[in-house]
Parts: sequence; C-alpha cells; structure tokens
Amino acid sequence: MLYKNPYNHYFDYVVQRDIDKCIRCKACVTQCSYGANYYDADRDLIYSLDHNCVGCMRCSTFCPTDCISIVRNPDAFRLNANWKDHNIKDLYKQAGTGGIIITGMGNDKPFTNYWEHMVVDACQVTNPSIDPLREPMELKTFLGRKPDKLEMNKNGDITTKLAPQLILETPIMFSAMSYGSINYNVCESVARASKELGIFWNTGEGGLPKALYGYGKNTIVQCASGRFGVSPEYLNAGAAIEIKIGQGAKPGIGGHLPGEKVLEGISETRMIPVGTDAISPAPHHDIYSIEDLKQLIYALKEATRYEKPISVKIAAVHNVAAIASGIARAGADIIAVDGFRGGTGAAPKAIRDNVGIPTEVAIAAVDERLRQEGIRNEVSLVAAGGFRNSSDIIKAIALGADAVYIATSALMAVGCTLCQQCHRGRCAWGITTNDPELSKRVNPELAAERLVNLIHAWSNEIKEMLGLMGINSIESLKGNRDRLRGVGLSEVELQALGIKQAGI
Amino acid sequence: MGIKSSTPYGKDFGGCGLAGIIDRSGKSVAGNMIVSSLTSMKDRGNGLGSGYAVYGAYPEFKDNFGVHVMYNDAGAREPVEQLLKTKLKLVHAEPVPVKKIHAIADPPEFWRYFVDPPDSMDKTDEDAIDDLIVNIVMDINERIDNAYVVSSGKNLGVFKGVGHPDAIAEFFKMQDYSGYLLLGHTRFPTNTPGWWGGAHPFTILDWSIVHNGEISSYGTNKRYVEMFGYKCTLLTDTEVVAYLLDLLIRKKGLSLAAAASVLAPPFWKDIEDMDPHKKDYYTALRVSYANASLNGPFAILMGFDNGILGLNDRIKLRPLIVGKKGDIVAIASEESAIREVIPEPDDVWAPKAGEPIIVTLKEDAKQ
Amino acid sequence: MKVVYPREQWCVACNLCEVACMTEHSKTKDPLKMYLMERPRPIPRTRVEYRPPLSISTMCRHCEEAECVEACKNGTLTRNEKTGRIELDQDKCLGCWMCIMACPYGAISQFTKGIGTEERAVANKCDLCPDREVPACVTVCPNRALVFEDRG
Amino acid sequence: MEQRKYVIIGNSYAGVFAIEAIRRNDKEGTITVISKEPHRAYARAAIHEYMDGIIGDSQMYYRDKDFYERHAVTTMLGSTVTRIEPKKNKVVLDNKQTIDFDRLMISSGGVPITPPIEGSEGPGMFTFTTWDDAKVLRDWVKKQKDPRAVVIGGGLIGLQCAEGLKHLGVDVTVVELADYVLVKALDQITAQRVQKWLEENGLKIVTGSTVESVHRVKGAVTGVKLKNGEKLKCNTVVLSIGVRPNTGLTEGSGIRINRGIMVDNAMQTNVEGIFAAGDVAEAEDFLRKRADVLPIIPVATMQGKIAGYNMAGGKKSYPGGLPQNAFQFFGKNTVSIGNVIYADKLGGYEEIIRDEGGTYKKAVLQDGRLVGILSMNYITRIGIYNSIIRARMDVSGIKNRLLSDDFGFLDLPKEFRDEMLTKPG
Repeated sequence: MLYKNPYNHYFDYVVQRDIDKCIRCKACVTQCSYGANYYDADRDLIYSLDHNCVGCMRCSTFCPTDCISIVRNPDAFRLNANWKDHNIKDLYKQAGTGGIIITGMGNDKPFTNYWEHMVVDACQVTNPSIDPLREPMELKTFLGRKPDKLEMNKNGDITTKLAPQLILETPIMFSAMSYGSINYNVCESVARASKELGIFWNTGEGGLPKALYGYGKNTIVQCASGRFGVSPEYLNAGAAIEIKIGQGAKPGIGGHLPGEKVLEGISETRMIPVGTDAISPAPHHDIYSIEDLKQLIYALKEATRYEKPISVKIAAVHNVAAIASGIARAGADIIAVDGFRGGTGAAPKAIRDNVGIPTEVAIAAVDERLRQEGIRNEVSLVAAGGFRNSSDIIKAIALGADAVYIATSALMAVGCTLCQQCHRGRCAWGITTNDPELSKRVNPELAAERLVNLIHAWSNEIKEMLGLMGINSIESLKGNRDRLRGVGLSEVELQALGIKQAGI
Repeated sequence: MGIKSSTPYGKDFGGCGLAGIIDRSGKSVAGNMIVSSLTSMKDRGNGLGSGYAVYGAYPEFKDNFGVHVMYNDAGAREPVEQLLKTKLKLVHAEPVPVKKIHAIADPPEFWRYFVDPPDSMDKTDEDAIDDLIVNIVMDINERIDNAYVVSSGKNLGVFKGVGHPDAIAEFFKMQDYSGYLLLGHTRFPTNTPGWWGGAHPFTILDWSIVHNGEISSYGTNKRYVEMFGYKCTLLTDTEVVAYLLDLLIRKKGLSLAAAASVLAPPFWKDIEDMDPHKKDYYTALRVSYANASLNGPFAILMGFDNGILGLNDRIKLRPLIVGKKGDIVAIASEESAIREVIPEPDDVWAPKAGEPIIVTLKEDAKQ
Repeated sequence: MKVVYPREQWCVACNLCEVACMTEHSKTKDPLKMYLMERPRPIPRTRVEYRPPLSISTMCRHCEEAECVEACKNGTLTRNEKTGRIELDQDKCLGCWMCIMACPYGAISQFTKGIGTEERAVANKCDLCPDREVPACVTVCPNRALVFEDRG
Repeated sequence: MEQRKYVIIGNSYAGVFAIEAIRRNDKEGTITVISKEPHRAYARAAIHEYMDGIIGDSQMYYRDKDFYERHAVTTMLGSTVTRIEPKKNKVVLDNKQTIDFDRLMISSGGVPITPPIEGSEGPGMFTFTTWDDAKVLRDWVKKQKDPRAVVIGGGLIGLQCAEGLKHLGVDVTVVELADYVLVKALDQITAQRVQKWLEENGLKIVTGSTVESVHRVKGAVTGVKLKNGEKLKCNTVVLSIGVRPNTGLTEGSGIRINRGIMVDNAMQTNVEGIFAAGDVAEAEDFLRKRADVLPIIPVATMQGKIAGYNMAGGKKSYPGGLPQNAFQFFGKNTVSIGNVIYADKLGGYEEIIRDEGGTYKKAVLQDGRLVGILSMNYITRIGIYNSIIRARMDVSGIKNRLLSDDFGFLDLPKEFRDEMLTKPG
C-alpha cells in the first residue's frame, strides 16, 4: 500500500469488516484470489487492501459470521451527469496504461430491456388453463432443418427422411464457452448437466478435451475463426457443429484467450503452445462472403457424412434478419443469434458496451424475415444473449425462437457473481480461471446439480406459463406473438417486435 | 362495424355449439334437420353468430366453384365481380335469396357466383386451379374492403350471419336446401362483438370448419399458414383451421387421419412407447408440422366433399359426441342435438381426446 | 461404517469445516460466542492443510484397528463395539500423548480442558458429531470436499 | 462346533486385546484369564501418576467394569501359573489347580531386574512395576519424616517414579550407570536436555555410576554408597534398572525361549496352540528385521490382538514391532519413534535436525528412508511419521519440509495420501 501509485487509487469497492464479529477463521483470506484480504499475525487481525477488491463477494459469502460486507467505495467524484464515475475511472486507467480496457461478462449498460416490456397472456373463462401438475406438458424441442413436405408412399408410409435433429428435452442449451476461458471443471459440469437434462452444451472455440468425448451426444462442437482444436475427430465427436461467425458481446472481433490462461490441458486441446495468446482472427479467413460460408457449411457436412446439423452463430447486428436469411439459404440447419447482452470471457469494453443490438429485437426480426421468405422451416432459430430467467425464455420463444442458449446464467448457477474479471484468469469462484488452486472451487458434481436444478426450475416455470396460456406443448408457443403484449413501448418498438400494445 | 384488424394478430374466440349430419349413402338430408339439431343447443350460443354449410346444395352447378360473397357495402360488389370476371370464367351470378325478418337487423348483402377456371388453364391440373381459387379468395378478403368470401367450394353453400340459429335459418331460407352433408354452428363470442364474417363455418374450397373452443396456438398457426400465402383476415381463430387443413391435405398431401394427428398430435410420451415404425411416423409428422398443431380447447367439425371429420383437442377440453343409425351419422356438441335428428341411434359415444372421427361417403355414393 | 473422507481435489481451503467443528463442539453452538466468550475455546477436530494450490482437511478415521486405541495407556480411547466409532473419554484422559504418537493420520490433538485450577491437557479428536446425522464439517463444506461415507 | 477353550495368562494390555480379538471372531468359546495380580486390567503405565495423586482409581482401570462379563470371560485374579503342560493342554496353578486349554496365550509380562546389592534385603527397598508397588511406595514415603529416595536406574520407569516421588515432596536422586538418562529411548542431545529439565525441576541425577551398597541402621535404610564412592543419604531405595521377560512359568514345557518367549508372526510359539504376546514375547522388529523384546504398550496390544485373532482361527500377521514412546516430565513432551539412537551408535545413517525455539526435532534416514523421528516440545501430528516409517518411504526429496511444524499430508506423495486418506482406516 505504501508504494501505491496515486493514479491507481480510484477503486470501486471497499471490504467492510465488523471486527467484533471476526473469528479469525481466515476464510476470507484464503478465498480472495485478488489479494484483497490478509491476516496480520502481529495484531491477530484481518485487514483488507480495498484497491484489490473486485466486488466478487467470495469473501463475504464464505464468512461464517457474516462480518464482511462489500460496499461501493464511498469516495465520490464531483457529481457530473456527463462524466459518470466509470467514464472517469476508465479514462484514468487508460492514461496510466495506454491500453484498451478489457472486461468480462455482458453489456451492463442501461439500454432498454425489452423482455421487461413484454407481458404474457393468460386464460380466463373462455379457455381453461392447463395444470402442469396434472396434465402432460411438453417441452421437447427439435432443432434442425424440417422438411417442407413429407412425402408418402401408397401405403401412407412416410418416405422422407428427417434431416438430423438435435432433440432437447427442454428448449434451453448451454451456450458456447471455450475450454480455457472456463476451466475443465466447469466444462465438465456443463457437460454432465446437459447429459442429465437431455440438452446440449457448446464447446465454444477451444476444442473438446479428450476426457469429455464421452459427453459427445450432448455436445455441440464449435468451429471458429481460430480453428482451435478443430480436427476430424473433434468434428465427429459432437452431436452438431456450430460455425461461430460472431459473438454478441463483441461483434466483429474474434475470441481472445490471454496467454496466462493457456495452460497444459488447454494447450493440448487447442493445439497451441503453452502460454501463447489464443487470438481468433476477426473474420474467418476462408469466409469473406456468404458463398464462402456455404462452402464451409457443406465442407463440415461432408466431414460428418451429413449426420449432424450445422449451426451458424452470429452476433445480433443491425442487418441481422437479412444475414440470417442468407445463412439459411447457405444451408445452415440452425442459426444462433447472440444479442448484445451476451457474455464473454474477455472483450474490449468499448465494443462490449456499444456494438450490436438486443436479442429481443434480433429474434423478432429474423423470425419475421424467414417467414416472409417462407424458409422459416428450413432452419431452427436459437436465441442467445442475456437470458436471466424462464420468462425471458418464454418471451423469446413466443417471438419466434426455437430454443435459447444460456451461459451467463449457467455460470451464475455455478457461483459467478458477475464481477467481470474473467479476463484476468483469477476468478475467485473458480470459473474463468485455470489456476489449479482456483479451478477446484468448482466441483462438477455439485455444479452439475445446480445447473440441473436451475434448468429444472426454469422448465417447470415454462410449463406453468404454458399451462396458464392453455398450451400443453412448447411448439404451440413458438412464434406465437399473439400471446405477448408490449407495455411502455413506442409504436416503432412494438412494430420491431411484431407485438401488439397491451389492451389491444 | 370495424372489420379490418388494426394489427395482423387478431382473433376472436368463444364457447359454441356445433352439429353435423351425413348420410353415407349420399342421399339428401333436408336443411331443416340441421337447423332443428342446432336449435336444440340454442343456449350454447348467444345470438352473435350462427351458420350452416350444405354439401350438395347446388346440383345444377356441381362442377362449378360456388363463390358466396358477403358485401358490407354495396360498393364492394363491383370490384369483386370485376376480379372474378378477370381471373375466372363467370358462369352464373345471383343474390343469395333471403327473407327479411325482424330478428335480423341490417344484414349485409349476399351474392353467389358460379365460376370456372379460365380456358387458358389445364383442366386436369387441379392443384393449380385450386391455388388460383384460394389466391382469389385471399385477395378479395384482404384487398377489397367490405367484401368477404363466405364459401368457395363446389356444390357447397354456406349461410351464416349474426343471429340465433333459427333466425339465421329463416333468413337464409334453409328449408329450401338439402344436401348429403350438413354442418351447423351457433356461436358465443366473448371478446369482440359478433360480425357476419366471423360466424362459422369458415371455408376454403371444399373445406368448411365449425369450431367450438379457442386456439391457444393461434399465433403460431396463423404465422405458419401465412408463410404459404393464406391470409387470416376474418378476426377469428377458426379460420386458421380451415387453412391448416387445406394446407396439410391439399398441399402437403396428408391423409385426413394424418392431418388430424398433426392438428392433435399424440404426446411424446405416447410416441416413445410406440413400435419403431409408428414412432418414426408420428415423430416425423410432429416434427415437420409442429407449427400446424392446434393447442387449446377445441372440438371441430370439418366438412369436405367426401365426408366429415370430427376432432377434439389432446386433452378433450370441449365436448364432442357421435351418434349413428344406419348410414346416418351425426356429430354434435351434445347428445340432445344428435337425438333431435336420430331419435333412436344404434350407437352414441364420446370420442377420446385427440381421436379423429372420420366419416366418408360410401364408395357407391360417389357420383 | 460411515466416516468422513476428504476429497482433496475439491478442498478450497476455506476453513469452514474447522469453524463448524468448533461451533458444534462448543457450549453455545454459536460461532461468535464460541470464539469470543468460551474459555477454553474449542479447537477444531479436523485440520485444514493449506499449501497452495493444494489443500485438504483431515480428521480421525475411526480405524477398524485403531492404533490410538492400541497405544492408549488407560483405556481413554476405545472402540465402540456397536457403532464402530473410536470414542475418546476426555474425563479419563491422562494426557500422555501416546495416541498422538500412534495415530498415523495425525488426527489427535492436544486440548486444554477447563480453566484455572481445572486446566488439564487432554486428547481431542473427531467424534463424528454424535448429536447429528451428518457431521457438521460435512454439512458445511461448500464444495463437497468432505463426504460422510461407508467405504468399508 | 465344539466350544473352544481359551486361556490367557496375564491381564494387562496384551491380555485385554487378545480377549477383544477372540470375541470378535468367536462368540462361543470360553475364555479364562489368569493373573497374578488381584486387579481387573489397569493402566500399568500410569502408576507413577497414580502414586502422586494426579489420577484416581477411575482413570486407572483400563476397561469398564463389565468388560469381562460382556466378553464372557472367566477371571482368575490373584492366581499364578506355575507350569504349562503342552502335551496335556493344561496349565497348573500355584494351588495345584489345573486349567485345560485348547489355545493358550502367555502374556505374563516382565519382572523387575534385581541385581544383588549389598544391604538390599529388608524394608525401604522397592520395585516399581505394579499398581500395588505404587500404593506401597506412596504409603511408605508418606510415613517418612524426611523422605529421601534414591532411584536406581535412569530409564523411563525410574524417571517417572522419580517425578512421582518429587511431586509427593520426596527429595529424589536418580542414579544412572550410563553417561546420561533414557539411554535406550533417546539420543544423547535429547537425553541431556531432558536431564537438564529434570534437574531444573528439582531432581538430582548422578550418571556414570550405580549403587554398590545400601546402608542400614537397625534395619532401616539410611543411605547408599555409589560405585564412585559417593554416599547419598536416604530412607527409600527404588530399584528400577529394567525388567526382563517373565518366562519362568514355561520351564520344562518345551516352549522355546531366547530373551523372551520366541514367537512367529502369528504370535505362536514353537508349540502349536500356544501363543505369547507383550513384554514376555520376543517377536520381529520392524526395522531391524530380527527378533527382540519390545516392552511398549502399542506392541503389547498389537501382539495380543494378533494372537487373539489367530487363536480364534483368524489369519493375521504381525508386521513387526516399531519402538515408539511418548512421555513427559514436568509438563514437557518428548516423542520418539523408530530407531532414533542408531545414528549415535552405529553411523551409516543420515540425521536431519531442526533445533529452534525450544523445539528439537530429529529425523533419522537410512538410504533416504525415514527410520526414526525424535521430537521434544512439539508433538503435533507426530504420528504421521509412523505411517511414513511403516511405508518405508523415501523422504530424501522432502528433507527440507520433513521437520517443519506444519508438516502434513500435502508434503507427501499424492499416491501415498490417496492410499491413506481415501480408504477406510
């Protein structure tokens, strides 16, 4: 502390400790991976270095006597409606380092959240609601190309062979998070949960550790611009392949795994040397146009004997509907659209907070466009980016998504407190770190249970919501915007979402 | 009446009574029969909509498409007739005969047109001809203000409007019609005032639908059929069922039974337990036509040139009863309505949830 | 028999097992009062070893052939024939530390019982929380690094 | 099955463990315990604490009152076996009574060594191995106006007795023949520190000499004369230069004796059906791989247990005895495990020593493997070394951590930890 640089003084949190309640168990000391707490044996006291605190609450959570509270640093700059606290701090930081500000997790800026401006319809009198505790309630979801028409022979047997489908027991999947950005234990947790739930997890662009090949039936393997860990074996290891074009948190740039996080297992899986930065190119250098994408889609289909659906994931950008239409016509079986609240392990803050569009409007636009073109059946549509609860999911499906990807909420189920330090590789919750001491904080057995609990809870809520809408199968909610109404939205916004104003 | 929906997702729904009678031998049943059957369930409706479909109504024009058009404004007739004349060959046009009665105030105008496809078309290409008719129906409904196509099938007459079943029957002189298949519907709309176009049956080509219930999946179904050019303009969910059936059966080539199992698919848990062949069959149907499945409570009767289909939703949230005696089969919301026309039926039963009842004309009854 | 097994790979060195153990074996069953008021203050019967990145919490294994029982001078340590648990009678303990010498797990520690003239050093070790269905340390372990299992 | 008849001679540590082991395997057979002493099993190793009143009767009994009843044991306390007749499967008591056995265990313990000393006949001379010895000695010194005692022998028992006497207000001098005390248990450095501590607490210690004669006036002890010519005034003399195996009862039985009764790893003597355990037995030494008598509690109990199992038809093998001792004088603790004095005596061993802050810790390595550990004033988790020695683990890679105060499982190889900690103990 003595040698601190005054310019680094502007920190966000303070660890408040009620010494009367401290029993010197040192849980806070061992748990803080940022060096914010230490024990002074001379005085038999625990102190904090507040400037190291990131507000992850690991210490306060583990304190058995609740003697710690993490509070916002009361140090206040003069109030300024234009220069907000974070503007000022970021500026100082950059003046000190000359660097781009990197951050983790999703956009935290107060853009309008459309989920919160949509309400769901319920049955009253004319139509009985359905009680999911007493009646069957179906969430099974098929992702993949659907035939426009089933051909039948004279006996009435169907002769059309269904294209490969991903069969989900509930319309929720775990979104792409690469091995390396999250550690092996988290990958395993997600994989285990997917298997138990009958859903899918996505490897992200970091390859698939050999030890997880056993979860292949519930795995979507990703192929991104860096091609990390991509091999014929890898492509065939999963149930589907996803081409990652973009990511909601950082549209237009590639993935970035800092070298500090590239340890042995990651190096082996990604097929890169230990300690090197794994920086994916901004574009796929073999995809400069939609025709090139088509070539890659078919190359991957060839490589997997047309047995696996191919997904293409894009960030939600202004022209997302037209892009999605192109992707559908390029032969993709699934399109994943990742809105700007989607998380990331590392992204320039300027990009994360200012580029892309919300998932809500992106899904509405894409679904509508594909319908207008009569090709909605050719692809499944997966919404991603910022799903916080089951009602967000219900609304996304009513807007037109077939299923959703969740990642931030999955990590939160595992312990994440959204401290946005993923890029530093010191995650105190043991999630976005490969440090052996920290990684073991995620016990896949426990974490998988929590993930399963979360998805069960959400699925049950979705069933309840379907029931109150008088619907007993999720497919009858898909694109059923009739059951949504907008509250507090302008006419243009309603139009973008394709929904009516409440009361009409 | 504000007819045009302000947004594309409107629908109306309610409780209803429905009835259907078929003589499998193809013999004509008097129009009064369906009227008395339906009138026995008068309390299922509230006077805001009743209607009838009569298959075999126009033996003299049986090979022409019979297009019934409702005009809320006399000015709409000209563009409709212009359209029909331009796109089709108009064989015969006349107003639908009605009787002015006290119970029916301010009715719209009804005309019927018997038309043929233009000579330029290949008469054997039935699909193309049907598509043309459908397109014209959609065009009129959507584009021409105050004009609505009530029916468009061959040898089919549809008579519907705002009023109790007996009043509507009197207004349209139902006693003057007879047919081998008759459908009737009495309506109890709850959300919007009834209007003439919103009364059942809903039809497209030979398909006519009467419906009791509410299509909770309406938004999904509507947006699905819209991908194939159908326009849902009549402000009620029942309309979409007609289009779905037309789509599934005529365009997608499904059998009636297959189409019924798309509308009310088996539960996945039941599919799981099926033998592999059946399992694949139902899985393919459900997966491919997921957007066509109907959710919510419903009992529907669908008439077509060769018979009738009765279908309930998957958990049977609306009544549907079948009765038969000899070649006569009646299906209705209530047993009383059946006994009205078949006083001593051989058999009366309630079909299971999602179980389609398909009654077709006997082989020798087809002309 | 069921005993507590450590699962080293999941131990996060949070010391909550120790706190729970002390609390469970305190008079007040309250961690704060235990720490601030109780004298002698309970000591943990499980011990967290922390050598980053490794850590592990170990305690008495209630051995089938317990070496502490074999080394005990006067029968302070006995094997309960019914439960199989190794019981330690602190009232009887002489504080000779033969058990500490003998225990291959280092699971027995010295504890100063009583205060003032009553003060007396006795052996202390895990008793599997006789008042609980599952020992406190296992219940509290946030990462399932301690499990209560029968691996016999 | 016919009821098997088990007879156990001796009612101390080995005897009790044999009873428990037999009963785990055989609920039907009869067990008879014959002991010279009238007490039910008691803490023989705590008699010095009993003597000075630190502990009472309740802490002296080794097992609870209904121990024998619960284990269906017939006790013959206060009876002495005089002869064993293996061919007739019987033992003969001093009252000529005979007891039949199918399986016999001899755990008759040790008897104090009493060399001929001039003037040793008569009152004021004591030995110190039994509860009764402790009671008699306590009563004696309490009767003395100016109690002064000379304890002959600076071994563990002698020093414990001396401490006990000191607590009773006796002026005590210990006479040890060797150059320092505890010569069999500790290395020179440790022993000298212990000695210094004892002296600081008021014991007088004379080394390098022994008592040549006991001087009496009118039959009463008035002092002793040492070999070095020194004379010590006293009224009490305790003879505790050691014990030897109590093998007398095997005379003529054909049971093979060396220093003690020789047993194999099943604890069986050369005569089938006859076993021996405890201070009387001579069994394999774990480290030296040769037979020896190892008169310590953990060895006695383990031998008794193994003998018991094998007598009842089980198959358990003795892994070899490991010297170990924990003791304290005037509140300071010392623990030794394994061969801690070899480096002193033999050479060829490597020693690691940590001597700081009042703690003295020494590890003895042989070919990189830990064979002994000695620690003064810090005994936390000292037993872990036991398992390291037993595992014959090469510790040359962890020498720098071996003696640190927080040494633990994390310093040991993962495989070893897992083997120790993930399986039932």
